[in-house]
Amino acid sequence: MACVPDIRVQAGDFALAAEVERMTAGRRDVGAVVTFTGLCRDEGGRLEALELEHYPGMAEAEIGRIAGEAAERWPLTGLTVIHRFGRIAPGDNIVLVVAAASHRRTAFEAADFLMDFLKSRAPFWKKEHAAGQAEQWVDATAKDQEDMQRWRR
Amino acid sequence: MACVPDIRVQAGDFALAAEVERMTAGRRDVGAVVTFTGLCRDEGGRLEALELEHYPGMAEAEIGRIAGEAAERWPLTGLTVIHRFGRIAPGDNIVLVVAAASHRRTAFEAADFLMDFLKSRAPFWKKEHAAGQAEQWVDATAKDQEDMQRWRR
Amino acid sequence: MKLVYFAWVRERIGQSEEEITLPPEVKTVAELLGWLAKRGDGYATALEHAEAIRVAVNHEHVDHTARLPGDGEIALFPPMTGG
Amino acid sequence: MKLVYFAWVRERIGQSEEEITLPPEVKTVAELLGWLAKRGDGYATALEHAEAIRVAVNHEHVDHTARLPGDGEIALFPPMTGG
Repeated sequence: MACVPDIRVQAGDFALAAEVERMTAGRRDVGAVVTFTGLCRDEGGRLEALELEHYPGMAEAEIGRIAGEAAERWPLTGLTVIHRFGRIAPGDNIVLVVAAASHRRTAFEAADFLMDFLKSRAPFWKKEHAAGQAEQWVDATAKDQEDMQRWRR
Repeated sequence: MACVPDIRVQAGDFALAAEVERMTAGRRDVGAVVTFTGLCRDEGGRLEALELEHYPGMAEAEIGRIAGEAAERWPLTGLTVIHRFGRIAPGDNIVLVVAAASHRRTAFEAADFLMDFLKSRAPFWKKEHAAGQAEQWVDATAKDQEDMQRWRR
Repeated sequence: MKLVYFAWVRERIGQSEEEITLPPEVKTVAELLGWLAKRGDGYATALEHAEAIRVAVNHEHVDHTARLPGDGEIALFPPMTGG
Repeated sequence: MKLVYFAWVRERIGQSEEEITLPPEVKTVAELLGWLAKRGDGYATALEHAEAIRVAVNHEHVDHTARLPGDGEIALFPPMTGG
């Protein structure tokens, strides 16, 4: 039976260790846990913050659909996705994916798949606030679209 | 310049959050952190513990060579590998890989590569202690060899 | 019909949402984008490159060829940049 | 020459390490495995499927065709199962 993904869209930070612990505590069937943490990276030393706008309701629904597809496609024992919104400073967390499974390749592939689809399908938009320049929306890249194509069957 | 991997071979447990924190604290150039945690999985409810034998000296050296190759091959901002030895109970941690980079694909690929090579090249051997049966060495699988072939260039 | 806008689509149109009664000849997403673009300068600028605009109907992505629903929420936004 | 053994190779040979003086005709890893297998039942059992035995010289994996070093540490062990 497919695991039920845990999806959260929130302004506050998340705690990596607690999320992994939640997925393994008291279990003996988890052999592999892969986590992906996406952080706010400074583009050239002038970034003051990213502002992440999102579409409330759809953000949860769309991440839920992507996570549900991953849970159907791979035999996962657990799957958590947390995506933050609002103002985020360089070095701070933006997104977390935790995928747990019996076997390592399963956990790797599911986490990798999740991130590729989150990038291009989850309704979030980044705006950069940088010293000495106007606010600017981050452009989507062709690379992000290509990454998603990797998972076609 | 390639990052200098942090390699540890130890009997004691590791703390995932502390290892990730060490790689990101005070930095603004890390956009992605992928972690892989390998745990002792129970094979059918009878496993009491795994006993991990290792070759001291060579374990560190060989993991160092694999990590060094990853650091040459991908532009990582940080790479940590911790492998435990000794008696490990079901549900407990065995191995941790943390790969940090500017971009997500880099971090995913490096962590994935590391695990494939650790499985087949790092000098560790697992023995199972299970209720009601003789101790048994775990067999290497053809799958592990195949996984390593994925990274041929 | 409730329309909601995000990111630079929202900024260019100048509001985040509005209730609109669509004329009966506007039946598809593409027709909606064309019709909206004539409502004023903000709309025209926001929807200038209509093919780049992403559309969701009741929280689900749809193609520009999709028929509009009887009612519900239609969202227009730029390509997503989360993750 | 120092020989070290791990996992079931160690268990079957019955010791984890030993100092051995090799005869001059034993020049390669493969020759070493063949020569050791004749030292007794434990060795014979441990090295029965010689092709499966992994060998490291001074902490580095080597092929069975590799020449033995002048001195140092030679390790024999089964395929690895870490990670």
